Amino acid sequence: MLRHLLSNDYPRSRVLAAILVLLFLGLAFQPFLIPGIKALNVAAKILVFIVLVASFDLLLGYTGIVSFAHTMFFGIGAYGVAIASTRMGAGWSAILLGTAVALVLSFALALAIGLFSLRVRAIFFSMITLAFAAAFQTLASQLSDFTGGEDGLTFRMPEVLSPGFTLSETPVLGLTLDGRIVCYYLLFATCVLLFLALLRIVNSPFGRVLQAIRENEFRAEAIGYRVVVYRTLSSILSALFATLAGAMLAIWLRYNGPDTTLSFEIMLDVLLIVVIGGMGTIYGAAIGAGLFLVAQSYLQDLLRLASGAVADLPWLAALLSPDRWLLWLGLLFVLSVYYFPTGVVGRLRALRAAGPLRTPPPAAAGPAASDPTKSLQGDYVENN
Amino acid sequence: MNYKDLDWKPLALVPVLALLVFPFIGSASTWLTLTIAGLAMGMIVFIIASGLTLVFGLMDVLNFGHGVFIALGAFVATSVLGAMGDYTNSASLWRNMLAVLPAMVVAMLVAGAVGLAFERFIVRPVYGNHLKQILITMGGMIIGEELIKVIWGPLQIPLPLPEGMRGTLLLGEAAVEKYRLIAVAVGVVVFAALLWTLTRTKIGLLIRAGVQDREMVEALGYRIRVLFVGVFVVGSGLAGLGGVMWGLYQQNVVPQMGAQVNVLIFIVLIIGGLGSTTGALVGALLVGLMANYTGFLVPKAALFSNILLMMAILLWRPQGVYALSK
Amino acid sequence: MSPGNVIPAQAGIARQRSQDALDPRLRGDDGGNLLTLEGVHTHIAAYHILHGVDLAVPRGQLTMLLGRNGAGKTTTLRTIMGLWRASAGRITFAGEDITAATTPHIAARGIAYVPENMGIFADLTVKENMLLAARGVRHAKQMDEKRLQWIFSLFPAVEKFWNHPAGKLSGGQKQMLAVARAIVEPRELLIIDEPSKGLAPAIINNMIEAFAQLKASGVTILLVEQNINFAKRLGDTVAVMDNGVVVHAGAMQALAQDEELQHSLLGLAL
Amino acid sequence: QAKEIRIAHVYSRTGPLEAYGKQTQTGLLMGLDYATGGTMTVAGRKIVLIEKDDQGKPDLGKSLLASAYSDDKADLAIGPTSSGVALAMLPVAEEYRKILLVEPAVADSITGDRWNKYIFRTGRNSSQDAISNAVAMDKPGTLVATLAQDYAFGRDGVKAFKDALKNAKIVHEEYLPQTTTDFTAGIQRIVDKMKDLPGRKAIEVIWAGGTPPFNALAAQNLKQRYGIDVFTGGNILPAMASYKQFPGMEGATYYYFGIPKNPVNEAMVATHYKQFKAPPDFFTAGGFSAAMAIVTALKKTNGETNADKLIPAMEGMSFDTPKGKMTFRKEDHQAMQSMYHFRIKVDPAFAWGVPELVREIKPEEMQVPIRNKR
Amino acid sequence: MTQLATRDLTIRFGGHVAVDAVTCTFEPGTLTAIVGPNGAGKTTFFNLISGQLKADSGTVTLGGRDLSRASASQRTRAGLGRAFQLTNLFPRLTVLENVRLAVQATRPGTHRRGLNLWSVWSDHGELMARADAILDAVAMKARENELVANLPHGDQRKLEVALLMALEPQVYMFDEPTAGMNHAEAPVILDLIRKLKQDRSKTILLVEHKMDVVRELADRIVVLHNGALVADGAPAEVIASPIVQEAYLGVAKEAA
Ligand SMILES: Nc1ncnc2c1ncn2[C@@H]1O[C@H](COP(=O)(O)OP(=O)(O)OP(=O)(O)O)[C@@H](O)[C@H]1O
Ligand SMILES: Nc1ncnc2c1ncn2[C@@H]1O[C@H](COP(=O)(O)OP(=O)(O)OP(=O)(O)O)[C@@H](O)[C@H]1O
Ligand SMILES: [Mg+2]
Ligand SMILES: [Mg+2]
Repeated sequence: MLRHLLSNDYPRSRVLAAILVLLFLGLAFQPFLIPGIKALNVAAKILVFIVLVASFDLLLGYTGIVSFAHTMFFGIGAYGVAIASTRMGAGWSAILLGTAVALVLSFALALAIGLFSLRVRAIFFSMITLAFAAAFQTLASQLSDFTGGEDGLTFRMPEVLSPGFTLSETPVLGLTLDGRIVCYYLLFATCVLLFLALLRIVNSPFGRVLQAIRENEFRAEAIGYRVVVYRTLSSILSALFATLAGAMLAIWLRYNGPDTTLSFEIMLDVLLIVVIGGMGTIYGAAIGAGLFLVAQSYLQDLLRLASGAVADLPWLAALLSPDRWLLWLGLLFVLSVYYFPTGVVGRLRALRAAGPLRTPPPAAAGPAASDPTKSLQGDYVENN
Repeated sequence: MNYKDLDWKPLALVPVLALLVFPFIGSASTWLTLTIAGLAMGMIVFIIASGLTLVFGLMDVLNFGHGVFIALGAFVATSVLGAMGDYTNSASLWRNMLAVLPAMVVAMLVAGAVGLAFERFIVRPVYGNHLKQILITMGGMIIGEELIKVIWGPLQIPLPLPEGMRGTLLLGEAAVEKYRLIAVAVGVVVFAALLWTLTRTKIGLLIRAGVQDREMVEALGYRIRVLFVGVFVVGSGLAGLGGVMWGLYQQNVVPQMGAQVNVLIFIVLIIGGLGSTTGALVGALLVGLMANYTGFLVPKAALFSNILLMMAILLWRPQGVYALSK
Repeated sequence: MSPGNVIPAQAGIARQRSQDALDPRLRGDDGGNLLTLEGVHTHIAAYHILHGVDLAVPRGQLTMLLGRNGAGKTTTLRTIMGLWRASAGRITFAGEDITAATTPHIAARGIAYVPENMGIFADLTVKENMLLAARGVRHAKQMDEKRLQWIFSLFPAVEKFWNHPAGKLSGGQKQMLAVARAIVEPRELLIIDEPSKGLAPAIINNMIEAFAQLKASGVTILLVEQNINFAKRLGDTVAVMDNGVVVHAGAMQALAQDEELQHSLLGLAL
Repeated sequence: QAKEIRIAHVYSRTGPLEAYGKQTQTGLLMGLDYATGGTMTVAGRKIVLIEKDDQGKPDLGKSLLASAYSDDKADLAIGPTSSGVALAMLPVAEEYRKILLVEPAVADSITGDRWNKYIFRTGRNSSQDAISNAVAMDKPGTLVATLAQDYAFGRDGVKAFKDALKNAKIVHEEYLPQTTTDFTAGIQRIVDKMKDLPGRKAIEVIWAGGTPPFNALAAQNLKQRYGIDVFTGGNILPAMASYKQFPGMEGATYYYFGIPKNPVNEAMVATHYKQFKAPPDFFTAGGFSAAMAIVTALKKTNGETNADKLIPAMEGMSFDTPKGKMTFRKEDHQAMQSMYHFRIKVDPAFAWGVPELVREIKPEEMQVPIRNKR
Repeated sequence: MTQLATRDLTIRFGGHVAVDAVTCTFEPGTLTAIVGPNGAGKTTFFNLISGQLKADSGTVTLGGRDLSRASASQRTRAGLGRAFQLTNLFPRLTVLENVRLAVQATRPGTHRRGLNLWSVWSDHGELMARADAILDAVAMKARENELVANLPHGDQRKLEVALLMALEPQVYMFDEPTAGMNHAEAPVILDLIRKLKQDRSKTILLVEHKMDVVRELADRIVVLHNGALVADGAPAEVIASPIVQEAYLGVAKEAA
């Protein structure tokens, strides 16, 4: 049963398994554990980002494609729900139709990008997607009749998902079950479902072919796989999942704008989460999203405490000022690339594998490469 | 890079583009204004992009933090020029130069020095891995930008152009800003210096070799580390110079200015073929011209002119106009 | 052509072809050995690869380093070059302790090294590859013309593809370039990891010829090689490694004649 | 000891508008201090200010406001800096039935079609800006070209400006990308349109943030070459550095520290000089005004913070601010104020072009449209 | 009868003709050795057959079917399999995964498994069994869960061959399978090739510089020189021919 749910891809580290269970339980009972709107918002955002980052991991970690246009699909999903709900009014049909249209659009765009990616070098491709994402964001704010331009769209959700709705009059475990809680659990269920689906995909025969392509595209083609097809399919799948994540966010926020889903900053967050969590592991997405979003949401509060503590050192206080929270996030960025090249998941798994000082196996050749990004260098494969 | 059999087609693109749009613009003076301004703008863009193309072309390091050095250069210039009011307020171009040149030198030195630290602490661990470079240099960029805010404050700071560099020269009806002509001169110097170093000296060769197989270069008896640091410092210094030029052009500086030009620089580099100096020049000139032409003919399209240009170039040459032999 | 004349004689290097006292452990430190390793240990990350290697390379001779796959031959060469750090032991070259020296320093002392993977700069042309190896000169024109002609005669591919990107060469052509690069300038010691792999028989003959000429001019050579002809025709001294230690050292002749020893050490017949 | 009054200030402490947000916060603090006579209490209740950083992100602003109202039990809220954030926040105020005093976000729709009854605004809106600028330049026979950013803000601004022009005639509208850095093409298009026209010619620049086109306009010597004047509105002081190149340039602004003559402004300028050794800027005045509005309203309700009490108290309420006397319109809760027609003077003592008052434009002179539906 | 045939196969790199109008037929049941000096065009010839390079002119046919325009993956699925001169595997997948990927790549129907998104990879019993069998054949079963990057050189070479076997092609192409390999390791690979030879329906092409190996294994030798086919025939007579003696072996210096 568990084997089937997890697609035979166990955490393979006791600590990791414990963290995952904790995360799962924490998210499942969050509304009852830590009261307050802020905490609930953070938890909901974690749910959305788990799906978003896992979908990006499919592309980056498993297929070895570095794309900066991933938030584009996130945005399409959010705008789909936003525009439909604005135009058709609050309702399930608006959500469904908006999501469906967004999926179709994402499909088409991802197909185009996937095909295009074959024409150019990997590093080139990623820079082009960067320019593309910027252009798409401009486009979104230009089409203000549809998208509300810079100001974005504020809209309503069906009654059951709105704060005004109450499920039961009597509080359960000290919590009034209002529409917000219903909405949270809708997100939670969707997140679990999509996460397990992604886990299944990366552990399917298809997922293995993607990894093969990441490792050595040239050889994958040589043993008979049409790399174009697989890469395009992977692009499309990851785009579709990102679109769904976007829809989830829109349902939760009941707002969408270019900065909320399309900005480069979000792309950066996603990248960082993948790196922190561990590329090519899917589980890393969940752990990374949890860690990162909690850190991001409470960093300013933490700094406020810290700068208060060193108030008599003006110089240090300036650095620890809550206004400079990005400085510390940047530092986190650098340090995590430094010290967690394989992410939390990679680290934990390696910890389990590594014993004390070992003499090598009879003739293990080559450095023990454990860095999935290495293959991104393989623009040119020796074909002798 | 073999410059003997130089590929002339990309170079021809620039005049061809200029001539092609002439009939659409009609008026000769308008065309001249747009063209000269566009070329000069291209030169400025080239200066800010040159450091990055150097670092990428030689060291294969994709520095997303390049913008920070641009901003740094500009902020240093505000401090230096701010202290030299006598010289900047003078209407004599020569006296202005006496202020701007030191500003450039100091900006390059400071940016170079910070580049030294950046190389040591940010870039060195990730040589040879593009994705990590992207991530870690972005982290560096964020840190740098925030540090600039700590030092100079988050506010926009004016960087007025010295008196003598203001205004326009009139060529008949066509108006050319004086400052742009200065930028062209600086750009030509930078271009020539880069080209000379890369093609006429062994340093270029060594570094390119070092990127491919660092150990082998060391095994041949060269101290590659010193060279790498040197290139990075020069690249950062060039970015600092670019920052001074860009800041003076905008006449104000904000800490985010580096991030703002990042995409533009990348587009230029992609068009040029990552790492090629001549390509970067061609790319910058095309971007400059294209922006002005579309801005004049179809302003709506100006928003997307860079992207469209990039797409068109990539359809023609998927590796950019001058692909390095990879 | 008599190549012996075109190779500039190495001043100050005593020619010495003595066959006696080849066991390094029996010798004093520099009594005719250009390079010595004493009890060298090397760790790569958590792995302990070399467990106390003792090796002496006599001046002016060709020393063969043999051993099965994974025995530690490549690791030994890399440790000499400073590409791995020795965690214990001592390496001396021409009387100088180079155990802790940097790779550029070691190379500059007069050692040319051809790594197992050839270390070709694929993006550079053949000419540029050669130019980098010629450390004394700034332009291709300044390279020693006579020496170049000699190299061209040995490895025609190097001349033929002079202005081509080295990455486009065939497997064997790359190998030729790698060796050509090592001999473009006179060096005291040549260290080459498997020079003959992927080479056609005719070229192998050229290479044997080249090493013979170099040796005659006083160059010391240390080779890791599987090719029997090399061993037979050139080897003066031989060391056999297994599991990170030298298990046998002595004269080539002795090993070639002792079939039993060959079998026990290498599992092959010479 | 009565319960304290909790006020949340949600603004861009960081992010692209960091500089603006901080001015607002400074002004707000000074204003509260001034309005309460240094006691920070109204009707015996202590005022507690809770700061929230929206980082310029609408989604974040939205959840911060919700958390302020609910987790922090804020009684009312002030902010935010950016219009996008403000628009996302409006429904939250309605949801929690608490006042949101918008300052300084400018979008018309905040007090227009997206308005709800919990929303008040002390900041000026785009229409006020555009209309006052129109009034400042509106002379018969003037030919006008507009130069604005190509997005909703720019287009709305031009539209309001056009609607308010009675005498002058628009000959050209130029829209440039928001992030334009090279203005050659845009200016050239305007020049080509205008150079051969007779009469008084002017370019009205409507530009927010980014790099405004003034340097490029100045470099082109349009006045000497073609007799074209440049007009624009006010801005923060560093941005007005480029106004120095346009001595005599006219326009209308909602605040410049040297213009309004009233005790509140004098007090603010004095305090600000004392604290920062610099004059208060554009958004400081706004923050100060918001504080004045709130304290005035709370005094009226005797410290009662319930929206049902506050709304009737505030509707039609007048209060003193550094910008002069302001009045919340009953219909859309937009505070009306005088605008100031200025002309730029170059004074070497200042790093910026100094706007000198030409004329105060009274609220009655500007028909600022009411766009909301009650 | 599936025979591999090339007709006037030509490719130029700049002015250099790397493979020059090579017309040649390879029959099932024979092992053809392709020899020639370094840079003669042997690897390039392989690349043209297996589709890594596209010929400037000329055709490649397999069993009468023209494959000249087909992509590398199509050719592999049509029955052309090759191993590479430099080891070319999936370094950070396990040994088993490497082989398993090859198993599902070419046989009719199994290719679709690569497009199967919704089953667990290790649940495909039949394919796993097949991969196991192949690993057994190359005596690598014990290392099946190791990452390929950690394998010694010799085992990587064996895995190259294992991948080729897993493809079950009609035509096997080996490019210097024993290069850089120790005397103790080489025989293992040569044994594998020898075993393959016993299947009379398979065509085997072998590029090899070691003449003793060629002499022992080859039924026929084809000599390439400067891209052109200069000799073709039984081993003894080809080796004796002057062109091989001069251009390849170097004026008969090498007599081993
Ligand atoms: N970077 C590395 N990381 C871990 N182990 C290594 C590394 N490099 C080599 N080894 C191990 O060190 C041992 C010795 O390897 P080495 O390359 O020196 O062998 P060799 O004698 O040169 O073999 P070959 O004949 O195959 O080239 C091997 O067991 C190998 O697996
Ligand atoms: N992609 C390429 N671009 C340019 N030239 C190439 C390319 N690939 C091969 N060549 C050239 O074609 C010729 C044939 O190369 P090939 O690799 O086929 O030789 P080979 O017969 O396999 O030699 P070896 O025995 O050394 O492996 C060589 O001269 C090589 O330089
Ligand atoms: Mg070795
Ligand atoms: Mg070959």
